[in-house]
Amino acid sequence: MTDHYLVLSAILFTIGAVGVLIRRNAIVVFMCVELMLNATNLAFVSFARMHGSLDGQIIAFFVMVVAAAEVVVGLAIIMTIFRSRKSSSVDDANLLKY
Amino acid sequence: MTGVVAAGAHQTGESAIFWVLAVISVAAALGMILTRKAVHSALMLATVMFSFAVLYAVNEAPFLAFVQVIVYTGAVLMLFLFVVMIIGVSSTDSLVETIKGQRVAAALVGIGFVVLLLVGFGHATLPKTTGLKDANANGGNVMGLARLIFTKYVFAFEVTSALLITAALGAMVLTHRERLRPKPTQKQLSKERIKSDRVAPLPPPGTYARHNAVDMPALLPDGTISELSVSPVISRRRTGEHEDLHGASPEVVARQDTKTVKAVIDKPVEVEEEEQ
Amino acid sequence: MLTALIAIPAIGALLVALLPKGKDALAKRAALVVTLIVAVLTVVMALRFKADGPRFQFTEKYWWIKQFGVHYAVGVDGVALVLIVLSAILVPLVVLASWNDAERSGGVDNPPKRSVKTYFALLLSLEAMMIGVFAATDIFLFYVFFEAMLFPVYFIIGSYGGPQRSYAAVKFLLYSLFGGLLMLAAVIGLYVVSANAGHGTFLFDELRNLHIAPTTAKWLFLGFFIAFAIKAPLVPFHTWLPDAAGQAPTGAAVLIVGVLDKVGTFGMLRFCLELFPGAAKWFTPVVLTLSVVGIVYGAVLAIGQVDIKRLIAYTSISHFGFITLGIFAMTTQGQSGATLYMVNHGFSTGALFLLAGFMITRRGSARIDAYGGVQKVAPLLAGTFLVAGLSGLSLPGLSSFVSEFLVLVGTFTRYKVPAVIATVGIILAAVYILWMYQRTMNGPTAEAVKGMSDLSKRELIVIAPIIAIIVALGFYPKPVLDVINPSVKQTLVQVHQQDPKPTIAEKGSHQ
Amino acid sequence: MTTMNAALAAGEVVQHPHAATGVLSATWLLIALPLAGAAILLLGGRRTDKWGHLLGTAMSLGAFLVGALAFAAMLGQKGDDRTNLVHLFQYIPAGSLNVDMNLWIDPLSISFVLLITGVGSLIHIYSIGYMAHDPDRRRFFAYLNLFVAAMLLLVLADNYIGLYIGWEGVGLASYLLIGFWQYKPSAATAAKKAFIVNRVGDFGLSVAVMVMFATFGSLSFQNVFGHASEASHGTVTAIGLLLLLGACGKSAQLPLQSWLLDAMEGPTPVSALIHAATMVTAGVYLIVRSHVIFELSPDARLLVTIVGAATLLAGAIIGCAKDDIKKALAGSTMSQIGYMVLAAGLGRPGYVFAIAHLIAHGFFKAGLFLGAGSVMHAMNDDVNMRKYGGLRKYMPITFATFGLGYLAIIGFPGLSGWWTKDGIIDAAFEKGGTSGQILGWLALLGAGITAYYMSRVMFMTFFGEPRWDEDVHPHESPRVMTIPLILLAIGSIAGGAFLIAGDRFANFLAPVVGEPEAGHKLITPYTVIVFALMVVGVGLAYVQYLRRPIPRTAPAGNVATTFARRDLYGDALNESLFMRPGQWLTRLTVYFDNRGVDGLVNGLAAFIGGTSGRVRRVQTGFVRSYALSMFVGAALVVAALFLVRI
Repeated sequence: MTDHYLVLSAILFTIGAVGVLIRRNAIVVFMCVELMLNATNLAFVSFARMHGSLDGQIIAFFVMVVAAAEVVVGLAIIMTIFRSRKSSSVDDANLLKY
Repeated sequence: MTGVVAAGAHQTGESAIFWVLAVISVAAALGMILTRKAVHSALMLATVMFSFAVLYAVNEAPFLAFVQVIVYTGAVLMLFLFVVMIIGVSSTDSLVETIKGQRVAAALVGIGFVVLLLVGFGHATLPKTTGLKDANANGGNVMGLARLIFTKYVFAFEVTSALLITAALGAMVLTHRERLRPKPTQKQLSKERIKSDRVAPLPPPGTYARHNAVDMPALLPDGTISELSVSPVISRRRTGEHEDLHGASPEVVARQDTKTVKAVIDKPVEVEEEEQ
Repeated sequence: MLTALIAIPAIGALLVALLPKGKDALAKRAALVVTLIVAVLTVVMALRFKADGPRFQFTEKYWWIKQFGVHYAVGVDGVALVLIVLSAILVPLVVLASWNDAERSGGVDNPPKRSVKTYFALLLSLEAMMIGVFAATDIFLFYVFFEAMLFPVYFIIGSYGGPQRSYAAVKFLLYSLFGGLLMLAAVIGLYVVSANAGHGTFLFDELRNLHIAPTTAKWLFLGFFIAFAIKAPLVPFHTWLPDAAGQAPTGAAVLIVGVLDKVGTFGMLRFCLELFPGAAKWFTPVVLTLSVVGIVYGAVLAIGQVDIKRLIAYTSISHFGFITLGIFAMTTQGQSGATLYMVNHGFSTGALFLLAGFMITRRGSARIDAYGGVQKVAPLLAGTFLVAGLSGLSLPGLSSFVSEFLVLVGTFTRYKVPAVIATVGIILAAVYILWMYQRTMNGPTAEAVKGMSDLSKRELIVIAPIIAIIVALGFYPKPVLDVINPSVKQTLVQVHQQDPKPTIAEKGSHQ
Repeated sequence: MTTMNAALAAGEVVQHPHAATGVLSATWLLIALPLAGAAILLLGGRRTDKWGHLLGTAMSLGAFLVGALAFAAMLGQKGDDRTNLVHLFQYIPAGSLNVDMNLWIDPLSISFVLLITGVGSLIHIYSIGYMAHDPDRRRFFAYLNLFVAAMLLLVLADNYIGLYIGWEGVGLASYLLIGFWQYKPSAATAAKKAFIVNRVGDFGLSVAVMVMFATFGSLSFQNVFGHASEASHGTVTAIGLLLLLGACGKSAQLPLQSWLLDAMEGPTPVSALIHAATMVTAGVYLIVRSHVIFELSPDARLLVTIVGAATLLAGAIIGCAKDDIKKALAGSTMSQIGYMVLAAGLGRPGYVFAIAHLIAHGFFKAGLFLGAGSVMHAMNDDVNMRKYGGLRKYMPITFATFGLGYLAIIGFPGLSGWWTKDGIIDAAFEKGGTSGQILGWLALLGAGITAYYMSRVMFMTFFGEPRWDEDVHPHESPRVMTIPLILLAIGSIAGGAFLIAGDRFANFLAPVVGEPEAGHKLITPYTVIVFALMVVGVGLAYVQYLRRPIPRTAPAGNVATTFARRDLYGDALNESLFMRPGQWLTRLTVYFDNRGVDGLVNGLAAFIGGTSGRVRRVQTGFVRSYALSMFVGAALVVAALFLVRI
């Protein structure tokens, strides 16, 4: 049964990744990143159950904390960029190039 | 809580929950990346997260299930929604892809990746699920986790707290705007007002317009819009909904408005002369 | 002792760099004092060196990276000793000579403000590395110094050089890094070979006795040799030198050509020959050809130059041809001569660069046709320039002659034709030096140089010791040769070569 | 067989030196004194301006004194013991090569020492007056002292390296002195040319030294000459030819003659000392010193005689056409040295005459040059003889001494030139065979031409009507200049007789070049012919330059005159054969280096730069494309993991 969770996790992870690639709104991109993190968390949790050890859950817990921190900083950055560039599209922030 | 844990024991019950939630979460995830509006995406993400919370519970992780609901759905998603509101709740992505071949490539790589992972799972020899009964035995799941966090992972835990504080500080620093001039006093403001061309209060949004939504600019006497009447944040959104709003600075906008009004005021005089 | 010699300038460099802004005069004085201390210590060391003692003296050995068998190991033999002495003597003079160069660098019209103390700090760090590279007896340590040396030079050229400084600096750096990369590969290869033989090490003394398969040895030799050939520089890897020397500030040009390039020839003598005797012999025809080509080619190019500094740089290419010729002739005379040549060339070309620099500072142009009749207005400048130039064309009685003669004689005993072609170089040397001298110093005094002042006291103090050394070594090279000879003998033993016997003696032995 | 005999013959004269004692061991002072003088004057700078010339002269005279004492000491030794060695210090120790700085004092070198210091001192004294008004007189004396020191080292060295040092040292002094008035471009060019042409000769000497070391394992005269007979014939010939090349450069022999005429740009005392009396004869010294080598190689010797004969004619022809008094004398110098080289190439009988002629020539040619300097002094430094004339009344002492030198050089019976030159001509005929005949007749012809061109100089300068420029007021030179002239004139009269009569010089030189053959006749049929030719030459000059008025500007001559005036097209040849192609080659090489070698390097750099310029377009700045590549990368890593696992 547990491997089903892994498959679900893989699918959601990939959906998240594809979302990062195709969406231009920075906020949505962030949401996709969150989705990917959640997908891995699911995998961790099911592995924890599979191995009968709580370490997986601990990791998932830490991932959540780090994700929260990341979201805070990331959204702040989005805000700053929006303030100066009046846009939340990741394609508009493309000055760092050749 | 015991009920949820017990649900793990019943294979059929669990698989039922799984299949329902799996379908929901995959659909929501797809919806999230496919809807044009950020708000909708956020709602879809909330769906996924709720489903995950349930799945955690099913996976003998009740603590995580609650954390998921509280932290993710409660805090993180709310944060997202706040930002979405600031940036424009109704803003939508354009469907035209600017980078050539990005979507196709993304889709292909995505499918390939999934296939790879699935093939990998298929070939992997996974151990038989042992369940967490033993691990949760001594005081339950929360106690088990706490024991680990405050012993084995205490260093990581401390570092994480440092990370959180830093992140909070970082967010403040990033969003903070330095006040370069002292805050104008009431007196100064009124003097400014008298000196400017517009002594009267700013037109509220929606004046003479069909709606009175905040993002609906007021109309000037000649029928053109007054950008001044809309919050600069709104007028700056590049969403394409308001073609008239250019996001110019308040000073420019004010000058433009004044010009228009003056032109209108001057015009009737000519008309009167004609009538005479 | 050696560690102190490396550490003192390094610490000095740090101190000078850490001085507060605006203390330029102090920075200069501090640099001078440090270099003088090093010079005195070096001379003391040279006097305590026993020519008939063990090959490496003043040795020190500590573990550095034990896992890879890397030691901090230093020590000098005769060859390294004379080169260290050369560096230690040249650096204080260079410091004194470039007393006002840092402020002036970057062209006459619009001098950019450059940090004075950084310049002197870079010079000091360069000195530390130069002494280190000659003293290192661990190949890895040698490599580290060899590469690290590039950076002070890069910054000196790039920040304080002439109008084309960044081009010259980048070219210098890229050329050298390319060579260094090949050498790194060879160094690692050497380690692997030694590790396969049972004991991975970078120590020169242990690697000397290593048996390396001929094919491997050839590849490793090439790795080292190309790095050194770029450094030296040998035709056709020479094109960085005219640019670098032409654009570098005078003091740096002296050190680049006078000392830095000697690392190349020193490396060939110490590492290429002794670590890979068989491969060295196998490659000898190629190296000799390149050397002879370099001698003639460099000389012809020098004749055709219109820029004084470039001209001197090309003469050096010609001279480096002589040095490599001597090294690969594999005779006592050739190698002793080549080593002595390294020292002499350092002094005579150094003097030429310094004097050319003094002249260019006055006139603001490095073009030969911007001068004329300088002798009339600045006889001391002209006179010392002539002495340095004559040493450059190997006039007997001046130092270069002894070395050039030894190289030629040593080469001739084994390789007749290259030696004879190389001798043509002495005619060309006369042409390029004297023609340049005629165009700059002789003839009616050009309008632009009418007000040129003669050498100042500071400049005189810089140039007088070098001229004295040039003359002294020209008439009495024995002390230096006595130090060099035992080391060279060891080298020849290592490559299993013996001097050819005189033909009449040979005939006698047949009968 | 010939080689064997020659080797045996050579074996007889190998010198075995012994350590010098007494005065002879102090001969290092010979070199040290003038060297110290040069050093003091050069380093002392302007402070020594006041007494610099006196110091220089004193040092030269001091060296002469030491030389004379050494000579006296040597006369006190037995004939075979006259080869002394003074060990100074070890110069170059390198493996089997060990060069010592030793002085080799034997009759040959002491003869040179006396000539150099004697004539040198006279010229120092003369220069005090001649250079009185030059602001750089001190420097001039410094260079002269440097020259004397280098020249003494050249003749005193006991090995080829020491000789080479002196050899180049005199070249340096010559360079400095020719270019003494360096602000004249012509002088600077002439100085450079002299040095470079000499370097071509030095090339020969250098290679000769290398061959010697490779062959004998040593460079000292003792070892080289002692083992010369053991070397193969080809080696010895090679050494001989290379030494000849060196000699040609220094002694302005064909084909390296072109620098000497230009060298006249230097001050006249320089022309007298360096380019007439001493330095240019170093080539003759080299050949005579290395006679052991040349005796082993008839081929080399033959070439020496050919070079000598060709040069003596070429120099004489050039001398006929020059209106510049110094260049005419320079042509004459070439020609006379040609005689010496010819004599040196003739072998045993010739050596003595070569050196004797060299010494005699040193006196009379120095006298002639100094006389010419005196005349120039009077004529406001004009060198054009066409603007001279009738000077004998105004400058009686100069006229008398110049006249004696003139008579000596044309071989007037009884004067020194007659003794020595006729000896050379005799020796040429005595060589026998066709070559001897040809050489003899060429030498005879040369003697006739010598009489002609020297008479021309004499007549144009001292006889006839004055053709002076307007502001010229000729006057006799001061005593400090005339006394050296008189002393040199005495040498020109008596030198030859003193040396040759009674085989005095031949006996003196015997330890070096071998015993003279008995029965050398003073008067031979050839002597008569020489005298007749001399009379013809003088007569011809008389008819052309005394009977007819001399135009002040040179008339356009016929082809032959132009040929001679243009130095037999020697410069033109050099220019078209070496200079122009050299310039082209230089330009081509510079172009090749800039565009070819450096172009390759820069091209590589440009290629890399261009490629990265194109590759960098990948960096679009769109985060999403970077994310895509990351994703692809991740997928690839996963795939790779699977590939490894499965």
